[in-house]
Amino acid sequence: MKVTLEVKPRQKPYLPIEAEGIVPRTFFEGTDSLTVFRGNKELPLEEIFNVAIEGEAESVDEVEIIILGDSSRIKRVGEYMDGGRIHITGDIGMHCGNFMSAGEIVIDGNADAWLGREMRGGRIRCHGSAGDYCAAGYRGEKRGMRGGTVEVFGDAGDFTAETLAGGSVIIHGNAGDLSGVDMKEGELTIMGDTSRACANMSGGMAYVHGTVNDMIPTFRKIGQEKVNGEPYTRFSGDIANRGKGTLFIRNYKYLD
Amino acid sequence: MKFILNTGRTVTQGRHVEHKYHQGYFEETSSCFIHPLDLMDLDLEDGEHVEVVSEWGSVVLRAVSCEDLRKGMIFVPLGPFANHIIPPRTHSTGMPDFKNITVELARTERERLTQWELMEKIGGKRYENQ
Amino acid sequence: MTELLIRNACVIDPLNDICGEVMDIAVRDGKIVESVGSGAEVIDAGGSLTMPGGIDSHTHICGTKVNFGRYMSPEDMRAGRTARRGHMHSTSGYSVPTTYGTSYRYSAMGYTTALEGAMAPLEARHTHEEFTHTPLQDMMANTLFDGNWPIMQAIHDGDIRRAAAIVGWTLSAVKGFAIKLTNPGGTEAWGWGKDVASIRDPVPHFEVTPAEIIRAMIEANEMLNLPHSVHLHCNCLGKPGNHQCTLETFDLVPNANNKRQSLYATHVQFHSYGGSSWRDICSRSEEICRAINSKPQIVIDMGQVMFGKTTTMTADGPMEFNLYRLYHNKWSNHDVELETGSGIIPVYYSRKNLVNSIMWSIGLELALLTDNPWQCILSTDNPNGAPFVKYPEIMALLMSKRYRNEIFGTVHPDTEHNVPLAAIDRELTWNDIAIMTRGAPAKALGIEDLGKGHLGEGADADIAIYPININETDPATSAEEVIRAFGQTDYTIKRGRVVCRQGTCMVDGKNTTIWVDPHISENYSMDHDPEFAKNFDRYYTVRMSNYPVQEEYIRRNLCIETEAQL
Amino acid sequence: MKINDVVCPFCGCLCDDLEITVEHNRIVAVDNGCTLANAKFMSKEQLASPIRRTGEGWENISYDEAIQYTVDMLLDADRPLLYGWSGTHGEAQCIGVHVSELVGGIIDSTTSVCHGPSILAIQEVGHPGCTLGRVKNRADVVIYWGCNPLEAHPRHMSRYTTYADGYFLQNAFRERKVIVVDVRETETARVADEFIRIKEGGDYAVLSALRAIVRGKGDVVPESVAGVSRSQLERIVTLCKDAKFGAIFFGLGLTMTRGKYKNVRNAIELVDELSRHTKFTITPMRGHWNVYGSNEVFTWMTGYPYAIDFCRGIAFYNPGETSAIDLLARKECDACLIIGSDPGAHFPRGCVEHLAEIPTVVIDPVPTMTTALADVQIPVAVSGIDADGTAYRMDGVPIRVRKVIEPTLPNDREVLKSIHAKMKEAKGQ
Repeated sequence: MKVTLEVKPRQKPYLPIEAEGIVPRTFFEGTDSLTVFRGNKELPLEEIFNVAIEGEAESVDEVEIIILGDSSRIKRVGEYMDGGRIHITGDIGMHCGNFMSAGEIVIDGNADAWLGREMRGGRIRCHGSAGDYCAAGYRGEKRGMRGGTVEVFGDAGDFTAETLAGGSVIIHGNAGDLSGVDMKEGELTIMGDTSRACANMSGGMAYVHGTVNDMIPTFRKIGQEKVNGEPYTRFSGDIANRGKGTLFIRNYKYLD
Repeated sequence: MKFILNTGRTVTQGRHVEHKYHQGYFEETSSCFIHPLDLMDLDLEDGEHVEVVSEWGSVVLRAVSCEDLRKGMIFVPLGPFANHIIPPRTHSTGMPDFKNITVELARTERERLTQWELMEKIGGKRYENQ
Repeated sequence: MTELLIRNACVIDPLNDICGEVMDIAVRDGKIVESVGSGAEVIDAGGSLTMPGGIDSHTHICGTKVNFGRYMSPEDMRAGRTARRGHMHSTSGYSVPTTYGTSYRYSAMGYTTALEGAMAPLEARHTHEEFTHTPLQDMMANTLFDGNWPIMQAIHDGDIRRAAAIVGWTLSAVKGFAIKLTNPGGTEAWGWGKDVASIRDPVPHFEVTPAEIIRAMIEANEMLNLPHSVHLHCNCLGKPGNHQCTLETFDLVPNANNKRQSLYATHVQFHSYGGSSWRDICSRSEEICRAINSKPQIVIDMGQVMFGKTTTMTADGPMEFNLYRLYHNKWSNHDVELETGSGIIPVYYSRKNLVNSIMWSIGLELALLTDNPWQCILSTDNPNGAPFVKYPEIMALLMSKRYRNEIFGTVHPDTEHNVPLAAIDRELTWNDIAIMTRGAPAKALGIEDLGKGHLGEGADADIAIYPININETDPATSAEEVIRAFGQTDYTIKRGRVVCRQGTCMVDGKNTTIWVDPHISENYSMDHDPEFAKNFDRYYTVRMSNYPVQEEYIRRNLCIETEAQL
Repeated sequence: MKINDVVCPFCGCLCDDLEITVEHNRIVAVDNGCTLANAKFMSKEQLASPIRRTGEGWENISYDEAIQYTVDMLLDADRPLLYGWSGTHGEAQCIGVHVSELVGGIIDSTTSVCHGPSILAIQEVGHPGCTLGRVKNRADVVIYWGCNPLEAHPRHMSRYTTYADGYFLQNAFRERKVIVVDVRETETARVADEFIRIKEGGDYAVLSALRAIVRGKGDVVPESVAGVSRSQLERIVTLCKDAKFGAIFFGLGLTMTRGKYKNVRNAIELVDELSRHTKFTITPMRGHWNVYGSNEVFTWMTGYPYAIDFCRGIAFYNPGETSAIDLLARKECDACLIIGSDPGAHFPRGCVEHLAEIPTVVIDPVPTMTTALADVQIPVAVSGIDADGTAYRMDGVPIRVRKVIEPTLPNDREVLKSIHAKMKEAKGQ
């Protein structure tokens, strides 16, 4: 089954649309009355999107949703997704793939903040850049993302993989400040630069293939090790937090 | 020249917070406190005007010599002047960067706008029936 | 004049010795009356179980500490969210719901009166503000005196009358209901990061012992003629081996009042541990209950623990810090100058954990081994042992040995070696449950004469009608039925109005705050005591004139005026 | 007439020992207050009537018209923002929550540009705190971190810390060590026993280093951290560990700089660590007199302290998304009611530009910078001067602010009540 949702122009284009109903299961199970919210107004899906559904599906995994047009202010797409595929051809709004447990989301453009928040499984690939709190947790929760993979081909914002507790996060570009902050388990890989990586981490593993600026001063230097033949410094910490995380860093600078 | 901008409360700003159309409020919130050595480097006298430029815009302020500051840092009291150039970005925390912002400073002959002129520049309308 | 007639109610009203009689209840202008006219609104109870409105005599639902529990727990708020509908405001939260959430959920369970377990006098205004927004229950506030400087000073000087006078002044100033002691002396020691180790361990600097504080407050309580007794959270909460401290404390209690107990010991489950460490902790409920059974001057509440997520909050600051070091989750602490402390941490009670399983068992044992149900009130010390929404499950556990065994089979396998629960066959009756949730709390709090906790003529028409027929349901074999019925009334009636119907609240509601105002002679009035006033303005950060809670905070209130022997 | 023990409605200290002299229903003198209190009590510049912006300027309108405008504006909006609240009393804040819930809007207080980050931190790790009297009577070490009380909370040091004698410190100034941590050498820094000057943006690193040293792992810490030598950090840790009672007060120097709430979290975790050795507490220096009240009220009514989104009926909370700055900067709201605050002066230009574009109503006694951006302003009595109500001090102590003169204008709760009533009527309830 192929579901094509084309975003229509809106009178107030900046007002976000909350569309947690846009997940493959909704269309697999069939719906006549799917609604989305523009602020406090509940609207039929068709008021925001041109909707086209082709073909049938035997399982949720056979459903593909394609989002066309300006979806940069459409929030919560793919929330609780448990199978199938969502392909976003442009940018996507906040909270894409919240709590996702299976399936795949592909974003051709940029993703706004909280991409893959508290994700449990499945895979998100963002070909543009991701906003703050990519693959992170929620306010007050000790554990954030617990499984699955988030891969960002551009840059990621601040607090990337905050409270990461499982799964893997790969940022091909640079990550913002405090990436991997308070992480507990799981694996974070940053191909570019970041700052203050893995502050207060208690466990897990992180690789920074570029430079960490303003390196947190409370990581213990274990020594030089080769990663893919290149020299890296291995750290353990965060000592301030009785942490036992491991950090491999190509280059780093302290704020001294 | 590059500087680090911090904003914050001052007692004078606080005293005028209920009197925003007063000259005192204007004078305090359009002040740019700066280390005397930096003033010299900028070829400025105490009380002359500087243009402060951030990634978000620029504003003309009055330079005030102040030795509390480290060289390379300026301080502007909380108010519409500082906010004219503070980026509205919050890093998704809800709180903008009111402190620790990189700016460029240069001497200028231009006059300061008033706080009302700043508001009118963005579509506001001053209230004058005082 | 509004009239209501409830027909065919199967009434259990222990204070009036009514047990399962099918009868009509007449209500006029919010009170139970002999009969009403033919124009009265009629509710046909159809033989359903009908009881006085439930009374929770120890719960934490309003005030600084509770609100801090909410404030620090957005994750808790993600559960229990409902939208505004009809007369109901939106709600959030599971273990520390919003005030409306608390009020609606209690009301749905037939509860119409609640006592907030701990109010710091300095922050009393906050508690009263939240009372205003807990519209469907009448409220009272236990007022904390565990670390009160002028009182400790007076006790140290041997002047119990002065201590009583200060209590009286404070209760009346902050619109409090009763004397609460939380880890007496320990909260002051916590001001230096310390605790007291036993009831004989002197409080730093003040040189009084917890035992002296407890005895003096019991005496002061009677001097003031307060409706309720001293309400005590014993020292050494949650420590293995603390049953010794609890028994020693019980031994301090004289039989000082012929109308009610002299001491109300709260959440005794947390104070009934044997052993010397977390490795060998065990239940000492039998010894504790033996003491209770021989001391009619003591009433307790269970402090039952139920498995799952909750938030612990107490004025016992040092205890919460120890708990934090155990759990390593978040920890809040709030010391209140000259008065008391408090701490909050979220916890998860797991049935896979031996200690938690033992705690679960002890609470039930206390209720089952206390011979006289009037001496043991049902509680979880909400939300410390569990959120109050678990009460129906507790009732089922107490009423059905079969259900108890079923759950016992799911707890940590070593539990049975450490607790006597498996050997206890007692199953509580409908009447026992009514006593533990209505009659006993009303009597213990001393509010039965105000018309609370019973359905006699002149009583407040606070009534709960549960969708269950007790003649057709055997609770020993129908735990599910019991849980369902006690979980949601058909009708909850408050002051003669239906406030909640099958879980939906029908009115905005306006509650009453019950407080005490002991009349004290001029000689003992703190308002005219220069020493008291001087020290007040010197050591508090709020002026004495700004301390009392103003009339505005208790718009609808019921003041119990007492004549103090002072 | 002299009125004693008056409560000051300016900053989070809520000093309650002011003496106000009133003659002919005007305040003529303020004693015991700081310069900020004087300015507030002596202010005489309230608007006399509601005003509405016209093409050319402003016109006076009636309260009924102004309230009707507000009701229509809120009901027409898809995503209205109700912002401010710190400058009004708790009873008005309660009605504000009801209004937000009824209209399906977002309610946020000035917390989001004050100690919002502190709340986010507390939500992660909790908050070991106390009332200010606990500090006054006991603290022998006081640390001011990223705050400047002499300018922002002028009587804080004399009422609660440095100069305040307490039960266990009969000569506070001598017996108490005061440490100031800041990027500027402020007035406050100059009266401290020890001043730690850190590089901008270095707070987090310094806090981490202190935690490691407290844990006895100082060996990992580099010689210099954000401009502070390891030896100075070690000296501070020794001072703290030797304290009988230590109290940290922190300000916007932690919440507004990079890292935001994670700085505060780190400070709290430092206190947790120190609590294993001695008694330590930490307290945010809250700015607005009743900003903490807005958090308290919102929390018991909605479950969350600020930035609460009711658009979907249930309460949703996510500062960074549902907070006023983000909503305005991203143009995610389409109407705004502002009460008890002045975002026109205190928000970045990128936010107030949107305020100028959408319908905006201000409820405030005096003309402010926000007035210039509003369509309608409704003047009200000043809480603490001609209106009474509940406020929460920076440490959570609730105090009732007084009415010292008779009002000539309605107060906040009365105006909000009318708005709420009219709105219910319009919704057929």
